Amino acid sequence: MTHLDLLLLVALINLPVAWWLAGGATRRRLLALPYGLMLGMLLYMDPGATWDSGLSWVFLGQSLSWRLDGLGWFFALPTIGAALAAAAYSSGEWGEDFAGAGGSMGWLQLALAANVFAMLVLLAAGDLLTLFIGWELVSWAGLPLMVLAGGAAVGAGIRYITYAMGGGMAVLLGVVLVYVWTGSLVPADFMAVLPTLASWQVGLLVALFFGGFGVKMALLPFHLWQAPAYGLSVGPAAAFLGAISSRMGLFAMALVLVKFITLERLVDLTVIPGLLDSRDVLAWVAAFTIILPTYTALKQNDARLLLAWHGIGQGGYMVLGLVMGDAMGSAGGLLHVFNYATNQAVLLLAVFAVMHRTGTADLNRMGGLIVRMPLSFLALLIGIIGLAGLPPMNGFVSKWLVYRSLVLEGEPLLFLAAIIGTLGTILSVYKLIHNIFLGQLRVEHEDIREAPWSMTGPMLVLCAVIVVTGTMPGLVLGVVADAQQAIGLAVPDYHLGGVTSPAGGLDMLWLNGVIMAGFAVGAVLFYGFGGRTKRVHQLDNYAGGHFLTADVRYQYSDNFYPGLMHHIGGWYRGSFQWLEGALISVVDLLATALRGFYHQAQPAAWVLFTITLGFAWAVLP
Amino acid sequence: MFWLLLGIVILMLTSAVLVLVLDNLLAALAASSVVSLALALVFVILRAPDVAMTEAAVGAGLSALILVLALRRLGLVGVGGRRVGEGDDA
Amino acid sequence: MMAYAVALPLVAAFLLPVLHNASRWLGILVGPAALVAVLLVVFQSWQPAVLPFAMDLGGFAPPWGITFYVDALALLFCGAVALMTLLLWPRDEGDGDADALVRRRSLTLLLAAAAAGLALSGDLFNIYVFYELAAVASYGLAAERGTPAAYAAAFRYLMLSALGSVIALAGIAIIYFETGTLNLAHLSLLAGELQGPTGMAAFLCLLVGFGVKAELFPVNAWVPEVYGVTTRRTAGLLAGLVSKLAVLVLVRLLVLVFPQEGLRDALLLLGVLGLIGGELAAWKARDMTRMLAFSSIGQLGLVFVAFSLPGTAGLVAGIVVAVHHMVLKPGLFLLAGQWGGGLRGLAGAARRAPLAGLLFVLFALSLVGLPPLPGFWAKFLVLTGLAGQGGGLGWLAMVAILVATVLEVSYLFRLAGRLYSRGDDEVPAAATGGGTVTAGVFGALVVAAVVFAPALWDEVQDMGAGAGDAALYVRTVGPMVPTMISGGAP
Amino acid sequence: MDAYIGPLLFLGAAGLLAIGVVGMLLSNHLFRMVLALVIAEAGVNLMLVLAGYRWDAVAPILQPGVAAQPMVDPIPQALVLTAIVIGVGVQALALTLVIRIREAYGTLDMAEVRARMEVDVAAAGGGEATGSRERPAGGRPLPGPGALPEPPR
Amino acid sequence: MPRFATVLFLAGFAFLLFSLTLTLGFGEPPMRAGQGVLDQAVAGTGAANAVSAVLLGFRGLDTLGELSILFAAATAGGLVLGHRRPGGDGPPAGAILQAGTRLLFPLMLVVGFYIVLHGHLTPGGGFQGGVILAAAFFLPVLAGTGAGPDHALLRVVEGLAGTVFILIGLAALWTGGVFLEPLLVDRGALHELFSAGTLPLLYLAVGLKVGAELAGLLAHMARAGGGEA
Repeated sequence: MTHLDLLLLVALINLPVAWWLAGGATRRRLLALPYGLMLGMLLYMDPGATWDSGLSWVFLGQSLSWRLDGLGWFFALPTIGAALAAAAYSSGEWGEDFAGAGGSMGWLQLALAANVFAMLVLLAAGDLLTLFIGWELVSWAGLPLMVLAGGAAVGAGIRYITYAMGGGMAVLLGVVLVYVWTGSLVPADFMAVLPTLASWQVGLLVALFFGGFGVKMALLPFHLWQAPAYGLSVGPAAAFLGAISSRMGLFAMALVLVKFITLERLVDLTVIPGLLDSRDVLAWVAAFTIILPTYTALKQNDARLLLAWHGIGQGGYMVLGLVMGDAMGSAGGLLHVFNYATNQAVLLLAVFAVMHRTGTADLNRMGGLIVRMPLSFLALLIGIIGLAGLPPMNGFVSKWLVYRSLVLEGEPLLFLAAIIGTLGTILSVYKLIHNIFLGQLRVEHEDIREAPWSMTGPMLVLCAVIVVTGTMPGLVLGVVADAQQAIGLAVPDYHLGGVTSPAGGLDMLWLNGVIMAGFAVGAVLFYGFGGRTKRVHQLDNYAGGHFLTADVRYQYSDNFYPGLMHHIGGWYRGSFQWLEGALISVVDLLATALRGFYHQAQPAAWVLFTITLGFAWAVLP
Repeated sequence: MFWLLLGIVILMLTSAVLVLVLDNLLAALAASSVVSLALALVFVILRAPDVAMTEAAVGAGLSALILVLALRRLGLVGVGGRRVGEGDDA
Repeated sequence: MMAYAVALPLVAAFLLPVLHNASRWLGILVGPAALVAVLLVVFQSWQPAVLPFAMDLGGFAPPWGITFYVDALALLFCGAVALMTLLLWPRDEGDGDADALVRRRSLTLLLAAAAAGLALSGDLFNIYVFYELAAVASYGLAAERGTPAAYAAAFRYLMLSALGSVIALAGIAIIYFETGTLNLAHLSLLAGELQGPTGMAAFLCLLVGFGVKAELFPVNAWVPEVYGVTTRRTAGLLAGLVSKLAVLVLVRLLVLVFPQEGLRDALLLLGVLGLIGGELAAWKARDMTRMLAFSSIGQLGLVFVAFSLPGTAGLVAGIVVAVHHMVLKPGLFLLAGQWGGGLRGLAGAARRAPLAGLLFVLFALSLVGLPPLPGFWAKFLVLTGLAGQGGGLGWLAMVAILVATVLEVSYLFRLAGRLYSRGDDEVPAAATGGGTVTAGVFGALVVAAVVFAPALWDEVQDMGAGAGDAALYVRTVGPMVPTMISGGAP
Repeated sequence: MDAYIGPLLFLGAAGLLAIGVVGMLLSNHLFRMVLALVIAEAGVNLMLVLAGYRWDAVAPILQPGVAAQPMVDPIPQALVLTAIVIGVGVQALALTLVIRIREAYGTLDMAEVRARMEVDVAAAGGGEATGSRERPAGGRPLPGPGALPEPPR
Repeated sequence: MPRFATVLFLAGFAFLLFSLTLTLGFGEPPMRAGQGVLDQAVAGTGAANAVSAVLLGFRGLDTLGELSILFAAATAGGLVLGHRRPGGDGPPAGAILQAGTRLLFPLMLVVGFYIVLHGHLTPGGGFQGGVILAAAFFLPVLAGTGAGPDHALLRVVEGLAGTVFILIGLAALWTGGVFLEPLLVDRGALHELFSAGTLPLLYLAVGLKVGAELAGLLAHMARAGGGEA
């Protein structure tokens, strides 16, 4: 019974335990406990070491084994952390209300536990077969978490699983091809043979694995499923899914493309001679994944979907950083996994807290909640700063590393794309916080209270994590360095406050100090020298000299950013929706034709047709 | 021998075609009995008396009996062989 | 001893009407008792030390008499026949027609006997006879509901199948012309004489003929019609069991008598077409029964693809795929029988019957191939085999399997989503019970396959190796008289 | 002319088979389809018997007091006997079905029977009548843009 | 268009099948199994008729299967047509026909049994005789004189006859042989009625079963459905 076995065992036992705990109102308070235990066990294990599992057997001529290395450890941390936050969030009032409204807490917690278990199985994969097993488990475990909400979420979930299985089948084909071409699925064995494969073979493998894992990451053009699937789920589930679920794709990419196939091999695969190699293709897919979904998010009017669309865009930064492959870029890409997980978890938890109180996530039906839900506002504020990648939060560090890498590697166009994406992020998260918390309070929200501690607690803890890791990124960079080493990448020269490099480093301790000092000076100036504030009732305000009564609401959210939308509106033609629709129509057409085959007047004629063709084939040379 | 067989085969095939084209189902049925009988003759020539006997008894006899009974059930022929049903082939 | 596997269900079928008149309980018990006895015989014969062995029925040495060839594969299918028939034993539909029930049970027993015969027989014409017995019994069972549509579907099925049988018999005639023998082992020795176009044509005749019952594309148009009108138990029996035995016969022929590369390609092509065609049609199906029927066509396509792989790997993959489908499809049909009705009426059905809903999800997941479940290993074996074989057709087949899986997920979980949706509009007919319990047994089999996977894997590998060894077959059935092989009339 | 006996008989067998098949496939009349099936079976039976024929042989029955002679192959003859009886069984069963179809649908026209059957099967499945090109129940598996609720404005 | 395609394919099929058969050697069969059967027929089964020897000895299982198929067809036919009490059907027959029927019945019975029991010696056997037996029992129905064969009796006969066939086969198994092995082959001289061991017994079972089966089928066909479509 090794440490890894113990961890997996706890995760497995947690399935029935979570089900049982979810059953009673008092028991529910303990829901977070198993995840706390798992987190403790994980922290006890050194990320720099490789933790083998005692489980391993040979089946179908394949040896199945599990081991957790630095990379897996690094992804396991936000996985368990997000589950912990989600479980804690749902353990109090939220859970009671959910159960009271006819939702099944048992299924929710069971699905959450199953997700954590499946992800740990995936992260501890020791060979390609166990990788695929874990991959499929993760894919399927996500489904119940998505469809729990019922209604439209079911449609979204089925759409998700169709996409996911498409990706899974690509991965399966890749695994099978690796096995057939190299004779083994054990990394040590097939990595020795991979360099001898022909270019087309490696190219096919790269396409299959990148495409397959990319579906989970919702990379373009496979991104349509993700936002509704994550966004329409119930609160804690959405937070967990949004924070970490699709990052499993990045883990698998890091493992297979970076470690097994290696980036050098990717560079060798020329797509357009002299212009484009396969790594560039990957990078550009990532860049477009940053831009398009981010601007789609800008258009959303549902807070959940807005955040979920951002999740897709942020995944692009991770892939972009990873495929850059240098010490800073890959560190940035991986670090962004952790940072983004904290940001997204906070954001979704806050949004669902608001939704819990107001009953809506529609950005056009809220406003001015800052006075009613100040803690949620604070959490959301910290979250959006992190998501937008602005100092002093942790999102800035990882994005800075990616930008830096793009500049240093001489990719100005990609850099530009990343900047454009960040711009869109800033615009849309402002829309988010403005429409929910700023402006005029709506009459129906007059009596709103702050969310209970069971919900704000996890949010605030995560906020603390964001601030702390934003100020002292070295805490996480150490683990990132272990992950980088595990997949054979260079490690940046890091310290507690950031990184140092000849081309210019980053020290968040210093930067945040300056920012805080700036704020302090500003506050002193404002409050000390004539800062005049007058507190008025929220319904009593002016806009542009025009007095607004309660029935004429101060809302311009219906048509947010009209000028910008006017300029980029032409791009929202839904061409990917059209592509998906066209594909479905083709299948539909074929299926209709096939149904015609099974509805014919004289099916026996096919016996004749077949045997005649067969005779002709046999007799005629 | 060849000419005999030729005659039988021609008879057999003609009757078989008649089974398909005759409007009157009872006549078609009779034609199918002729096919069976001709086939039985071929079997005799091929030194298969057992088969010939069975083909005659089963093909021309029993099978025809079953078919007639079925026709009667279907109301396509009266007891006396008179057609009472509506049209046959569509 | 193995003759009991055929003889006991036959005796039971013959005596069932008589005994039913004599004593009600005797009439109820005789069928299951015979099947249980067959199971016992199979278990008793399952001794790796003596397998495989051959039996010369009537005491005449091959190739003069009829031979039963008993290897692990045949025993597996014999056992499966008895077990499946027991599980899917015709129930009293509550229409009070005791006579019809006795007849349905008789026919089911005859079907079981024929299926066992198909698994065991080593004689081409004897296989044809058992195939016809299975066919006639299934015509009757297809019409068992007694609805007008059932009669029409049964008649159309009969015509299609009878045409197939005629073609198959022509194939047997051609083979007899060429070789003068019907014994499979003897034919295996004479396989060289069947290498030419005549032999190919003969095999294609048999393929098309037996393919009707094996749901081979494109001679399977009866499937949605018949499964749509019979009881779900019969549908499960036909889809799960009888189709596999027809496949088994074709595989035996392929291994022993027709090792030509081209024929495997033909099988592969038809399998791929069936796979894609079935899944596409299922995607578009409007009610659960016919969705399962089309899905069954697709799965049989996969079985054909698997068996078209050369060597032991293909046999192993084929056996796994076939047995997997054999367990799943009846279970799914039972659930469909439980719920009945079109997709629209199924809203919320699983909420009212949680166990049935769970079983459906389990079966669906295994069918799709979620890793620890046996469906994944089956697909993995087929895919590795195809990838190893390569070739344009192989790649096509691989892509087809993967696309078909995505389609499968799409329609199965569309249905699952419907089952678990909050049903509001209409309440489907009350659950008839019984079906779920039996389906539960199939579900337990699936779970057991996961738990005992390594042991089963060893067994299946031996089974595939044994079944793929033509020389072993000939050696076991033999010794042939030398002149029989060099042949020639005096 | 003896050299042509073989081809002639093969022609007879293939002809019967072909005529039978054409009747099964092209006739729309259920009863005639059964008749055609009988003919097709007869053709194959003839083919089987041909497989055992020997020029120089007698029927495979030992006559008392007659010296042993070459005999024709008895196996195909036995097979044909079996096949004939099987054929009768199938034929009788087919006719019972025809009778019932006639009673139920009042017609023996295949096209009509099929149309009626499809409606019945669809009804038994709980679906609506087929033949139209409507969408499958439950909507498309992948919900299009319209299936997801538009975020409320 | 499909009709045209069908005709086209049919022409192709017929042509290909015919050209294929031309490559087969007509008149000179390899007789790889056939010769051995001829050589062993007498010693192995005691039957003078080699076809009967094959049917009941060498390929007894085929015959059993065939009986089962008939049984299946009759059962399925019964299932389809249902169990209905016969109503008065058809006009009553004239006196001459009735008298003829009474006269013919025993005659056909005798002929039928003769053919059944001499199957191992002369052409004919269980099937051909069975057909005649069926016709004999069915005659009253045709003539409209009576209710025809008793269904319950037919069921008993067909059930027991089939069972007897199998039991004779199993008897060999229990006496140390294999399933369906001919027994007591050496009793009686060739060409005599009481020869060939259990073979005539098997033929009797076959004949009874075929007769009962077919009579049942015919009766069903004649009666069920009530005549008024």
